[in-house]
Parts: sequence; structure tokens; C-alpha cells
Amino acid sequence: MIFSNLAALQVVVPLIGAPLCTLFGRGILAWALSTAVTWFAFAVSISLLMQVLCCGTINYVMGGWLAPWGIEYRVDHLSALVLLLITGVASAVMPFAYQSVAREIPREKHRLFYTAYLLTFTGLLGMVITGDAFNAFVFMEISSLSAYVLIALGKNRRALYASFQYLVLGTIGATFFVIGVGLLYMITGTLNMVDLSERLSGQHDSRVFLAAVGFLVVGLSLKLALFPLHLWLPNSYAYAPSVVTVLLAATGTKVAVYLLLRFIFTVLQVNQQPDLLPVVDLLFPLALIGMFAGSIVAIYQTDVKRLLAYSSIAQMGYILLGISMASERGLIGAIVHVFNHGVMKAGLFVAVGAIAVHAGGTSIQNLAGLGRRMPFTMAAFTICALSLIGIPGTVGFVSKWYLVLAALEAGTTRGFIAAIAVVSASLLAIIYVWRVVEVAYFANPSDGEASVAEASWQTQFSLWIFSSSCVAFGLSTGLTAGVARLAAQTLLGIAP
Amino acid sequence: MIGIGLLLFLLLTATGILLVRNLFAVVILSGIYSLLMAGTFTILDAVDVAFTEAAVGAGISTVLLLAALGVVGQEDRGRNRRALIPIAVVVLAGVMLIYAVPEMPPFGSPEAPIHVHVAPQYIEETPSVIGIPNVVTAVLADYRGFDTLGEVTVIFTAGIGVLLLFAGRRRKYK
Amino acid sequence: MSVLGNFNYVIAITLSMIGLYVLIERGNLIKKLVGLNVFQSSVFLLYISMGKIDGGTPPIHYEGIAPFSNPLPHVLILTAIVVGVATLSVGLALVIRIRDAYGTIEEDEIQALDAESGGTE
Amino acid sequence: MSEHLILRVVIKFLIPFIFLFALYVQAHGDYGPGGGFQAGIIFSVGFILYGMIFGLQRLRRVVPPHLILALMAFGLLLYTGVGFATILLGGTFLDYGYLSHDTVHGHHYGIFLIELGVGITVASVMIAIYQTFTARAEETTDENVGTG
Repeated sequence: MIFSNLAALQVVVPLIGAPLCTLFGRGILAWALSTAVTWFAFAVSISLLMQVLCCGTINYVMGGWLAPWGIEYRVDHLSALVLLLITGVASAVMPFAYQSVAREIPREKHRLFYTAYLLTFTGLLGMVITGDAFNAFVFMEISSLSAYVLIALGKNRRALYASFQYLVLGTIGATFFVIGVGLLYMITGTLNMVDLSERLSGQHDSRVFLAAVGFLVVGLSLKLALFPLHLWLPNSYAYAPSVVTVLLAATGTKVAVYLLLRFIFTVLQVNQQPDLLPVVDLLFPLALIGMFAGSIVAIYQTDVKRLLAYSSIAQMGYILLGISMASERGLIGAIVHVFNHGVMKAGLFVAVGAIAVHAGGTSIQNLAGLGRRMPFTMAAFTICALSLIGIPGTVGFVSKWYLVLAALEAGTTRGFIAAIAVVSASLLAIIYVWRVVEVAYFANPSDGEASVAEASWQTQFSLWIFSSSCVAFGLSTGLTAGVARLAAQTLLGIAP
Repeated sequence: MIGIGLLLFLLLTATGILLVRNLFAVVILSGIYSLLMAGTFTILDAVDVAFTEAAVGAGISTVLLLAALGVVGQEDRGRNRRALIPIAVVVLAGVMLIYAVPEMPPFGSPEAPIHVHVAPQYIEETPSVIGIPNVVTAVLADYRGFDTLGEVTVIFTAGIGVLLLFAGRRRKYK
Repeated sequence: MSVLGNFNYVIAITLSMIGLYVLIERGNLIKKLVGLNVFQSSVFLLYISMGKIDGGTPPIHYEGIAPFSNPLPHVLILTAIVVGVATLSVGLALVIRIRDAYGTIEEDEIQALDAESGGTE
Repeated sequence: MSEHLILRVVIKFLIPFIFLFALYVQAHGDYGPGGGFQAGIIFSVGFILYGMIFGLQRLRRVVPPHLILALMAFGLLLYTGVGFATILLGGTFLDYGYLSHDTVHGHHYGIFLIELGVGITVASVMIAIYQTFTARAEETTDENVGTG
């Protein structure tokens, strides 16, 4: 019985965890319950992935109503991989959360904090697993609303304003998404993604369709912080509580990328409609600008959290670059980078969270001499940071390798530009990563901060899960690149 | 006819919201806007939606906005900012939509795609399979019951969020 | 069909653009939220207009009534209204907290205060 | 507002009817416009009116915040619980047909229960938000009195 309902349990168990946490989460119980729920969801996502790998796409009909009439859950390779990322990050961060939340959030708020955390988690999962366009919007709002609140809990008052800005831009994004879905519904009469793609064929030159594409792409680009629409991101990441930053940086924008992939390829089938290719072409220059602008601004940051936030904007550029190539290799690169960037950013932000606690702040000066004082934390940080650059042996290398291959494979001038861009933006990454690492290992601590101690074992535990994954998935690419290949083939409609 | 009148009043109210500086007046206008919207929904046969819009938009939202005004004051002192980018965004989005209007299925036509796919089965099936006359309730609570679960979760999230934002002592910021 | 034939859509679009404009351009946070409300509810109008059938009635079964307007957009918009009020209440809560922390709810003043206290901290 | 005698009497008289109407809307959603969400809003309006006229303190005595919080969670749990029940009875999530031998009855039970859940959560969330906002508003007035 459990196995036939796994797809539903993936979302519903975290969903029921939230009110249970409100009711019973006194003291440590809130944390324990959230840990149990996230680890259970992680186990479910693993078995979903195995099920997809063995027997193909899973369809689950909510309420027993068949697809276009009821809401359908659909797990294919792409969604299984993104589910694995979300549940993996959310569960691996829990040991770190134990201490970090205790330090950053007043005690009386813990119960509601973990409730909101579980709600964000539920929303992210729901967006990925659903096969219904409107249902995706509902879960998008669950995750966004709880994320706004979680960001606002940061210690600095700027967290409040950052959260409000995010609320405004996020709601504009979501409303654009609803307009887009509504226009598609108007010309097809259905909301189910697969049904939509079937009924849309032959209508690709309709003006309503084009407007719908525009609104969907702009709406989702706001959510994923595509370059000119990224304004909400740096402050949100910089001022949110550490645990929240980890979850959002590693998974929040990735889920928006997932939806963009879903809509561009599964619903709109851009690759099979030559007259729609301009949509993807438009992403190309934006991706390039994002890669460089994000990296260059990151170089000038004096706060590590903000530096990493701008680096996220740059990394989002890589992902969109892969998407804009609309080829199998390009998509593999994009999908692998969604996964890999999630893992490394989670590691980096956990490390920064530990540094904030133990070194008293996250500005670069605070890092002086930490290489000796917090050797394990800084070692893990460095591994993840090297991965951000794309050193061979780390996950960053794998995704950039696929992107460069895809770019050269295209054989066009554009592909050539893309390849050069990937390499040179990585050089910029070396600069901003080096600034941090240099201070940590080669600068002397300014004044008597001898009390700086190594992070607790719980934090180390979370941190090393991420940093060792950076190496493990960098050396053996079977899981990530293998699944990503199958996912890319499904998206492009090539039979695997 | 009434419909067109209501739509014009909606435009008028929205313009009022845009121009009026006193926040109390803006909030009341937004309540009126919701009420007019509810009227329009009734004319368009969406009685359930009209009911909800009246209760939520004109009722609860206005109460909450007024309660918030009690804390933050009524004055909109803001100097308007450079309007170039906002105008560009709005014009761009508006043009994109207006461009699509001529090819939209004609208003009210029974042959529009949404009236021939998915929905007819709801209308036919509901009395026999679910056994209630209100098709909207049937779709809401049953066919798309999972959406409604999401909707309840959204409202739960809002409640938790507001409580979380105000829980505990008020913090002093530097 | 001409643009005028789809009068409802044109009005809905105009309304949504007014709302969007208030949301982006005005600096007062409360006014922004009201703009958000206008923006969202005009999208509701767009959906509900789609569902209307000429000579239709509300989709509630009684003897001898035909044809029904489309119930599906109604259901979607019921959900969207709830999402709207949820967003509004979280937004208002944030505005009150911002007022506590900054002493103002004008965007330019908040930005000035942030600039005063240094780029990052 | 608490000194207006006429308001107090009229509201006291009105509130039971508001609740009655809310119950009607809650139960009648199958037959006419309405349902759990609208009923929840109307229910909360009854309490909010009470709070406006008689003050936050008395509203808090009638519906204490911890009760409201518990009810918020309970409504959502009820809804999700129905889904779990249908899974345990052998259907998919929220397949009400499994709730009874007769599937049509099953759908009736299911819709009734989830609408109840919706109503409870919506009403309690709205009351909670109102209570929170007015509590802050009263604090602000106290401060102004203190400084002025």
C-alpha cells in the first residue's frame, strides 16, 4: 500500500508534518519532527528515483480522477532528480539547523519556525512533482509565502525589507505565471501539462500562445533570478537566517529552473517548433550577461554571504546557457548543474553559517586566520569553493565539462562564444573564491580573537555531507549525469 | 449593459487608487473595487467566486488593511520615483496581452476550447457520480480536491507566517 | 473577432496594468499592497470572463436549466482569491514590522536609512 | 468604539445570526454558492465584530490564541487526514469513494469533512491575524500616549 502511494506521500507527509509541528512541537520536538519528516521524504525520493529508473515514469492520480479531469502527479527522471536534491539538502541540513536555529531564532519561535520550514519544503516538493500547471502555482505560493516569512526572521532589520521586496517581485512572478497558464488554458481547455502539450500542437503561431509563452518565461525568470530580474536575491540570501539561506539557495531557484524546463520543453516543445526557438535564443545573451555580471559583482563584495549570493546569479547563468542551447548535451549540462550547484551552495552556506556563529560575522575580515582556527570547516568550505570554480575532480567540473562540450558540439559562432564564456567566467570565479580562501589561510587575525573555536560536530556533519558529495559526484558521475542524460532525452522527446 | 457599467466603474476606482494619496481613502476604494468586482463576477455567472470576492476582498482584506493602517498611519508621503522603468514594464506587458486579444476565443462563445474539453464532463457527471447539484463545489472539493488542500495550506501558511513575524518580544534594531 | 468584441478582456488587461503600475511605481508600501490586490483581482476577471457562455447560468444543477457557464475557471479563481488574501496578510505583517524597525513605510526613506548605515553589515 | 451602547446591543443581537448564516453557508455549499472557505470567513467576521466592539481582551478570553493556533492546525490535519484515510482504505489520496460502501455517499462524507476542515482553518487563521494586528495597533496607541 505504501509503495503504490509513494508519489503522494512525498508531498503529503511533509504537509501533515507542518500542522503536527504546530500542535506538538514543544522544545526539541519541533526539530526532531522536522528531521524525521525530511529524512523520510529523502528515503521516499530515493525509492521514487529507483522506481523511475527501473520502470519509467510514475503517474499518480489524486482522488482517483484521471488525468485531465483530476490532478495528476508525474515523476519522470528530471523530477526524480530534483526531488532527490530538495530532500537531500533539506535533510542533510537538519543537524546544522539544530544549533544554528537555537542561536539565531528566539526560543519561543522555534515551533512556528520549523512549521514554516516544513511548509517551504512541502511547497518546493509539490511544484516539482505535480503534472498540473495550476497545482504548480498553488504549491509555488506555499513555498514562497513561507520563504518570505523565514527570510524576514533574519537578525538585521534589512531582512524585513529584503523579504518585502522578494514578496513584491515574487508575487509579480507568480501572477505572471498564472496569466500565462490562463492563456494556455484559454486556447486548450486543459491544465494538465501532458494534455496541454498535445492540444497545443498546431496552435504555435497563435498570438495568445505567444503571449502565454512570454508571461510564463518572464514569471519563472523572476522566480529563478535570471539576470535583470535578480534584484530580490542578494539581500534575501544575505540577511536570512543561515538555515533558510541554505535551503533557498540550494533548492529555491532550482525549482523555478525545473518549472522553466518543464514548460519550455514538455509543454511548449520548443525544440520541435522551429518558430519558437527565438524564446530560447533570447535566454542566451541574458545567461551570458548574468554569468559575467554576477561574477564581477561578486568580486567586489566584502561580505561572504553576499558574495555567494551574487555567485548564485552567475551560476544561474550557466544553467540557462545550457538550456538556451536546447541540445541534449546542453540540457545534460544544465540539469547536472542544477543538482551540483545545489549541493555546493548548500555546503558553502552551511560553512558560512558556522563561521557567522564562531567568528562573529560573515564579512571577509572575520575570516582572517580561520584556516588554522576552524581547520575542518575551512577545509570543507574550500572543497565546495573549488567546486564552484570547476576544478577537475569536483562536481563543478562535470557540469562545466558538459556545457563546454555542448557549446563546441553546436559548431556555430554562438557555441564558440558560449565555450569561451564558460571558461572565462570560471576564471572570474577563481578571483572571488581566492579572495576568501586567501584571507582564511594567509592573513593573520586582526586582534585577539583567539577564542574562535571549531564548529560543533553536528555542523561538521552537515557540512561534510555536502563537501564529500561535491567530490563523490565529481568523481563518479553515474548518478547525476546518467539520470540527467535520461531526463534530457525525455525533455527533448528522444526515446532513450 | 449593467456589465459594461460595472467595468467602467472598476476602471474609475482603479484610477482612483492610482491617484489618491490618503491611504484610508485608498483602502476604502480597494474595498469598493472588490465589491464591484464581485458584482461583475455575478453577471458572469460565477456566483461562488462573487460571494468569496465580496467576503474576502471587500470584507476581510479591508478589515486587515484598516487594522494595519492603525499601526502605520494614513499618509502616503512618498515622492514618486522615476517612472520610466515602471511605465516601460507596464506598457510592454499590456501590449503583449492586448496583442493577443484579437485571437482570443470570442467572449461568450460556446465553441471556445475551454467549453468543449474537460469542463463538460464535470457538468454532466456531477449529479450522478458525486451526487450534488453545485458543480463548482464538486470540482473544488472533489475533482480538484488536491488544489483545495493546497489552498488551505496557503492560508495556514499565512496564519503561521503572521504569528511568527509577531511572536515574542519586539526586537530592538540598531 | 475584433478587439471590441472582447471588451471584457481589454478591461481586465487595463485594470491589471494599472495595478501593476501602482505596485511597481509607488513608494508607499501599503499602496504597493493595494496595487498588488488590484493586479491580482483583474487577473481573476480575465479567468472568469473566459468561463462565461452566452445565455449561460451559474453552474448549479436545477431542473430544466441549460447551458452552464464553465465551472473550472471559477474553481481556479476561488483558490487564487485565497492565495491573494494570504499574500496580503503576510505583506501587511511585514509592513508593520518594517514600520517598527525603520520608523517609516516609504521605500525611498528605507533605502536612504540602509545606505546611511553602510553598505553591508 | 467600546462606549457605544447601541452598537454593543445591536452587535450582541447580530452575532448569533452571523454564526447561523456561517453554518448555513458551510452546510449548503453542495446546493448553492458557498462552502467551507466562505463559511470560515463569515465565522471569523462574527468574532472580529465582537473584538471591534468589546475589545481585544474580551475576544482573547472567548477565543484564546493557543486555541486558535491549535484549530488552525486541526483544520489542515482534518483535510489531510481524510486523504490518509482513503489511502488506508485502499484508494489513492483523497479518493472519497472509498469512505463508504456506496461511492456517492463516500463523496458526500468526503466533501463534508474537507469543507469542515477548510472552514475551521480559514476561520481560525483570520481570527489569529486580526488578533495579532490589533494587538500591535493597541501597543502603538499606548506608546503614543506614553510619549505624547
